[in-house]
Amino acid sequence: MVESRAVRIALRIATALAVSFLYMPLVILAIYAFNPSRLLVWPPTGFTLGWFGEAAANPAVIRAVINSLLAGALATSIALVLGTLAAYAVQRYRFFGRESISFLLVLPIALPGVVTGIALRTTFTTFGVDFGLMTIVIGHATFCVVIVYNNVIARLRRLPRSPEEASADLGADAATTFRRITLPGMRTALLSGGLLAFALSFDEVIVTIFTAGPGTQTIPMWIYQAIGRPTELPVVNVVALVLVLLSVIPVWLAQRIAGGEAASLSR
Amino acid sequence: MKRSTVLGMLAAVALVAAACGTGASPKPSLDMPSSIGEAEDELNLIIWAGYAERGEVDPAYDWVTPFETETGCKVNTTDMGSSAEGVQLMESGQYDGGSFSGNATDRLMASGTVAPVNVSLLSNYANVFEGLKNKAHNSKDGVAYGVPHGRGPNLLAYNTEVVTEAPTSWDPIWEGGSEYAGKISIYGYSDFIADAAIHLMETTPDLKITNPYQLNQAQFDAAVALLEAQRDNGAVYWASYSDQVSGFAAGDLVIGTTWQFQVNLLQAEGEPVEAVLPDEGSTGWSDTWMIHKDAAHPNCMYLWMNHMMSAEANGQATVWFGEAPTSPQACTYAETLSPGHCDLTHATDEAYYSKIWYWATPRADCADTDAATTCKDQAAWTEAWTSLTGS
Amino acid sequence: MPAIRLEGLVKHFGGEPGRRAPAGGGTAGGGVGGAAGGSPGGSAQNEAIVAVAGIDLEIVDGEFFSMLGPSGSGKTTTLRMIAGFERPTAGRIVLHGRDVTDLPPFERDVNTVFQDYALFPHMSVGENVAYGLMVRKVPRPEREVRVADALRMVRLEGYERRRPGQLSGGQRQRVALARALVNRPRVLLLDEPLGALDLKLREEMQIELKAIQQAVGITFIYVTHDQEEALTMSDRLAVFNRGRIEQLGTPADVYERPATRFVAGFVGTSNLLTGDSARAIIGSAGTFTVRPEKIHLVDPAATPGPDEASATGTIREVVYLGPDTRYIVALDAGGELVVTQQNLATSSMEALAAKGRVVRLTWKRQHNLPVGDG
Amino acid sequence: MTWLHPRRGLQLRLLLAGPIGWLGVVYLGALLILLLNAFWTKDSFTGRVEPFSWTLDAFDSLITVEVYRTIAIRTVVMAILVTATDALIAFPIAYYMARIASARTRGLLVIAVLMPLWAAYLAKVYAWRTIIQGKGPLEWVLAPFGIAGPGLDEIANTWLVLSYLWLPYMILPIYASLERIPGSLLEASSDLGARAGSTFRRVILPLAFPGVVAGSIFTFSLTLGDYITPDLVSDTKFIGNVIYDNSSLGSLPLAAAYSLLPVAIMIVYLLVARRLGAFESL
Repeated sequence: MVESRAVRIALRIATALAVSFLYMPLVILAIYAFNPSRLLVWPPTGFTLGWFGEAAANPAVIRAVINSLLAGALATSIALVLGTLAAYAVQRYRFFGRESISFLLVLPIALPGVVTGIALRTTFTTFGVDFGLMTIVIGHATFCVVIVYNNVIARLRRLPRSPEEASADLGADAATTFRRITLPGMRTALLSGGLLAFALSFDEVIVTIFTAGPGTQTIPMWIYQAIGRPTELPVVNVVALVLVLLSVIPVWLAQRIAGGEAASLSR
Repeated sequence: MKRSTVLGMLAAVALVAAACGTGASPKPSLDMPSSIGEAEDELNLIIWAGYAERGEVDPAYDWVTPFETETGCKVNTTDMGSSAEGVQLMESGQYDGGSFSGNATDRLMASGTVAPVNVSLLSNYANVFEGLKNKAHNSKDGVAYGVPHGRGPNLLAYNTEVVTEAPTSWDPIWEGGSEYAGKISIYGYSDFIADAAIHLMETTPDLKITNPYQLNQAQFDAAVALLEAQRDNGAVYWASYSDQVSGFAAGDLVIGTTWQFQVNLLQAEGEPVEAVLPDEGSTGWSDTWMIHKDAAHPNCMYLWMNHMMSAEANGQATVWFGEAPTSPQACTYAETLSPGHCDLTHATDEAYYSKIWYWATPRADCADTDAATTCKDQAAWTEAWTSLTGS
Repeated sequence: MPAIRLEGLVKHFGGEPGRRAPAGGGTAGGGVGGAAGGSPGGSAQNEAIVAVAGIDLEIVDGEFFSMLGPSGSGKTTTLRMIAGFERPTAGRIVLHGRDVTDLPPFERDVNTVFQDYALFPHMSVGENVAYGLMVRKVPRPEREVRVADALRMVRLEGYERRRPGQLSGGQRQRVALARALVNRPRVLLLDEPLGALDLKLREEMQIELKAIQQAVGITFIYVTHDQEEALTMSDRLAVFNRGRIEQLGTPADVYERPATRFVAGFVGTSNLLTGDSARAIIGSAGTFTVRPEKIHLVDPAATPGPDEASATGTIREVVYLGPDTRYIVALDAGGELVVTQQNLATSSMEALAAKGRVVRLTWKRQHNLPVGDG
Repeated sequence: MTWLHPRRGLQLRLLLAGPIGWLGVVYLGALLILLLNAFWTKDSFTGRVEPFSWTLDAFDSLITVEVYRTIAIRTVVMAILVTATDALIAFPIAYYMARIASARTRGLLVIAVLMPLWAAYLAKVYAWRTIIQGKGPLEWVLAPFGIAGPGLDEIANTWLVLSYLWLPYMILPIYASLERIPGSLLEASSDLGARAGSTFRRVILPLAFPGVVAGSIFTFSLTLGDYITPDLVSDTKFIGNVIYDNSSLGSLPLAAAYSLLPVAIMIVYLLVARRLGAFESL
């Protein structure tokens, strides 16, 4: 320990403040969810569970949740395949342009969503692609690939190559080796990568707004639209709170699967 | 993969894109259906928020569910934030139709995005007030391009506890507004330049503004200067009506331009808010249900247009939003929901609406045939608005 | 027919823009330097690394053959080319008369024991050993018998259900051996298989490996940088340096008659007489080597025998090694020689006290050998 | 596989066909089409873009109309401000997690930071909106001190909320890079006579720097492109708002041309970040 006692106490206080800062808005959100008034007025005037019932019975909310689940599942599946292939090629082969691939993959997440959104929308319009769930999935898969890629390539870097060579040496062809040796080695990386990709897709709103078609509202889109309608705010409170609580699931699962690995953002 | 291969693919994509892009023809087809066929199972609409209610907020206002039950057309709606967004959504080709204001209908008709409507197929059309039929914003060459939904002016709302005397002019939000600095609520879209122009028509006749939407350079500059002064006086722009509602409810706003809808919401929550139409007149809207020329569900759309002119649906919708019903029958129905509604909204009062400038698109040709005059187009308005609110 | 014939085998790594030698190749890529010339078009900093610079070799069926050399000498790369993990830049690999140069590993009748064992962590010991039989579709009953046999051979009966993570280093090493042998390859390649074991275990395994090789009677090709290991176990060995074979022969040949300076230095202790001191002591020009244990330390006044060479000098340093003591003697004629003496009757005190003493060194003339410059 | 046999080229091609096809063609293709749109004319009335009608009008507007410059500068300044704020808040907590907290506390803190990260973006912005707006908790807290609430039209709201939103994105990479520093390095530094201050400055800070850069990729780029947060908690316009407004208000060429600015900024940023080793810390 090179840190003095005073430094350690100061760091402890700074940490406590930062964590409070992170949770304060979520706590306020939770309090408002039980507020009986339609308008947001502080302090709350009472306590009710009524809005939860209304949210659960709201057909638009239910449709939006289903759409979000579908879009997330499809985008994650595509991202798993593409991200794994790319990671495997980059980590296990040497070829011209190898360095550019990670750059290409990180672009959709590093460039502003509004640019990705407009670019995709303009392209879909130009080619006469019908907007719908599939266009949302295409948009989401594009930026989810990098999440899977980062997870898998980090794992591949740590996986020694000799078991693959041993497998080939023992008579297994490339496909068998991939299936029996490489894939089992990547399993947890795929799980946590897929989980985080799903969470990212479930939460995305900007690209979604640009790529959604009629009748394919996702839950973040619903919230965004509902914020603009004061009459729906109590239901927004509830839905937002539930979404915040649901985010525990991917975090908890990813932690369980990968131990400390999920500490890094995307792997 | 070689770099040249990637570039080659990109070039190919661009070429195909170009080919598809140029293929679209702006010529509208005049093939109107001669009958309404069997209803499809779905209907995709672009709407102003509040134009398709399912009783989720107030069970008494539900005109979508009955329609779905009756026709089997499942209604999907997408809100437009502004007329321009509505145009863009409509041009994506993904929607069967929508409820558009004048500054969208003119563009949609000009670009051939929407189809003419065979009104003889719509049984409720005959009841509609004559004053709403065959207007510039809903017809072309005497052919109807849609059916009316309702109309209303943009009003001046005020907090009765702060503004104790009902205003009769727009002055409090312009020159006279200094006492409300920082609490003036202004519609946050470029269309509001027209409201400045209406005020100038009254205060600066020398500018010779004849149409607040078609402004030449000098008129435009004067309007923008007026808006800048207003901004510097602490105008707060609202983009979604909930911003305005929560602002008035919180007391952050005390006066500003509004729709009857927000006033209704605020009054329902017991807030001390009233709205008036000032003497100068105002901007306003007369909204039209239009059908896309390539609508995937044309029969549902026709059924919907007819439904929205029915006494029940139109009565509910116009009360809900606070606008004028489109037929005597709808008026009668509306009165059962909200007594005095038709008088309040001046449903039959053409003189009242003569003071209302319905939203229209600013055009470089001033929307006239005089080649000598040029006006600022929509892009110029958008740009001026960005400069106004962005710097 | 030889078990393996290597003809003009050459291997370059890199040499094209943006490429580097793969990290997985163990000692293959590093250290050799691009002396033999890069591939055309490669810029200076991307010059090809020459790992193997031309190897011709025949390995006899049933022989225990070692490839000995320092890190980066090309021995592992040669082994990996035989296994099929690397593709030679030039040259041919002939396995029992069949050219396998272009065949992938899974189509070659050789198996490898890896330096890190490369056991599949998600499979049990039994599944690891059965893997090669399974992917070759050997029927289950036969598979079970052969796996049991193989595990018995490496003395790991009853360990089938364990996971590699639950085994000690020595046990893992034996699983890796069983996994390779169960396939009954005609050639077994071993890449420094004992490198990760501690000294005692390593010595035991050396004996066991040699015993197994004799029991199964197949060709073993054994890569090591440990000269003692190579000398102990091999029928023949090749000493690698800078991508080439410096000497090929039996352990005795290589140890007693090193062909080059490099071999003399790498196998055993480098004890060289060169230039003036060689002329003065041996009586002829050139480079000579004498093994330290062949040299006697005698009184400076003693007279050497007629068949003996002799030199005087001062003991500069004494290193006490337990059974032996190593004396480093600065010669009057120039240069240094290392002398090892068994501590038959010498105590450590006595040995260490010898530092600084003037001595005479004598050895049989037949023990100083001329070496090439390699 | 490391062995090089003749089918390797084909294998590689098959492996890369999917990912490269998707990102290289769909994504870069879309960006290219957007780029082309920046050079095309649009109809002044209907707002329709006419392909292959080349013009530099959009760029002309961007250069001549002052507000676009003002907004660009404002956005970049905001991105820098948010990044700096997050780095300042994140470093102590990341340091505490990596070097001082017990293993148990550390695990809990990682989860405590991850959860708000994955909590729905809109829910978080919305929560702040409810806090800031009139008659909300913030006003309620400030009232006893005689301070008025900020209301929903202050640019500072954007700074506050964006800093809040991206904070976890900064904490985690810094934490990861601090955690990777072996304790022996710090012991070596103090063994060699460095005081805590110099060890921090000369050993810890340089080794944690790639983590800061990695975090800044997120804080910077997310701020650069966000238009929803500024829209919901203030009435200030940022690059994203102008792009969004123009994409729907009918000047797609202008939106496309303006998009090139954040794209160019981010590409340069990424290239520099990659050089600084930040990609390993992502």
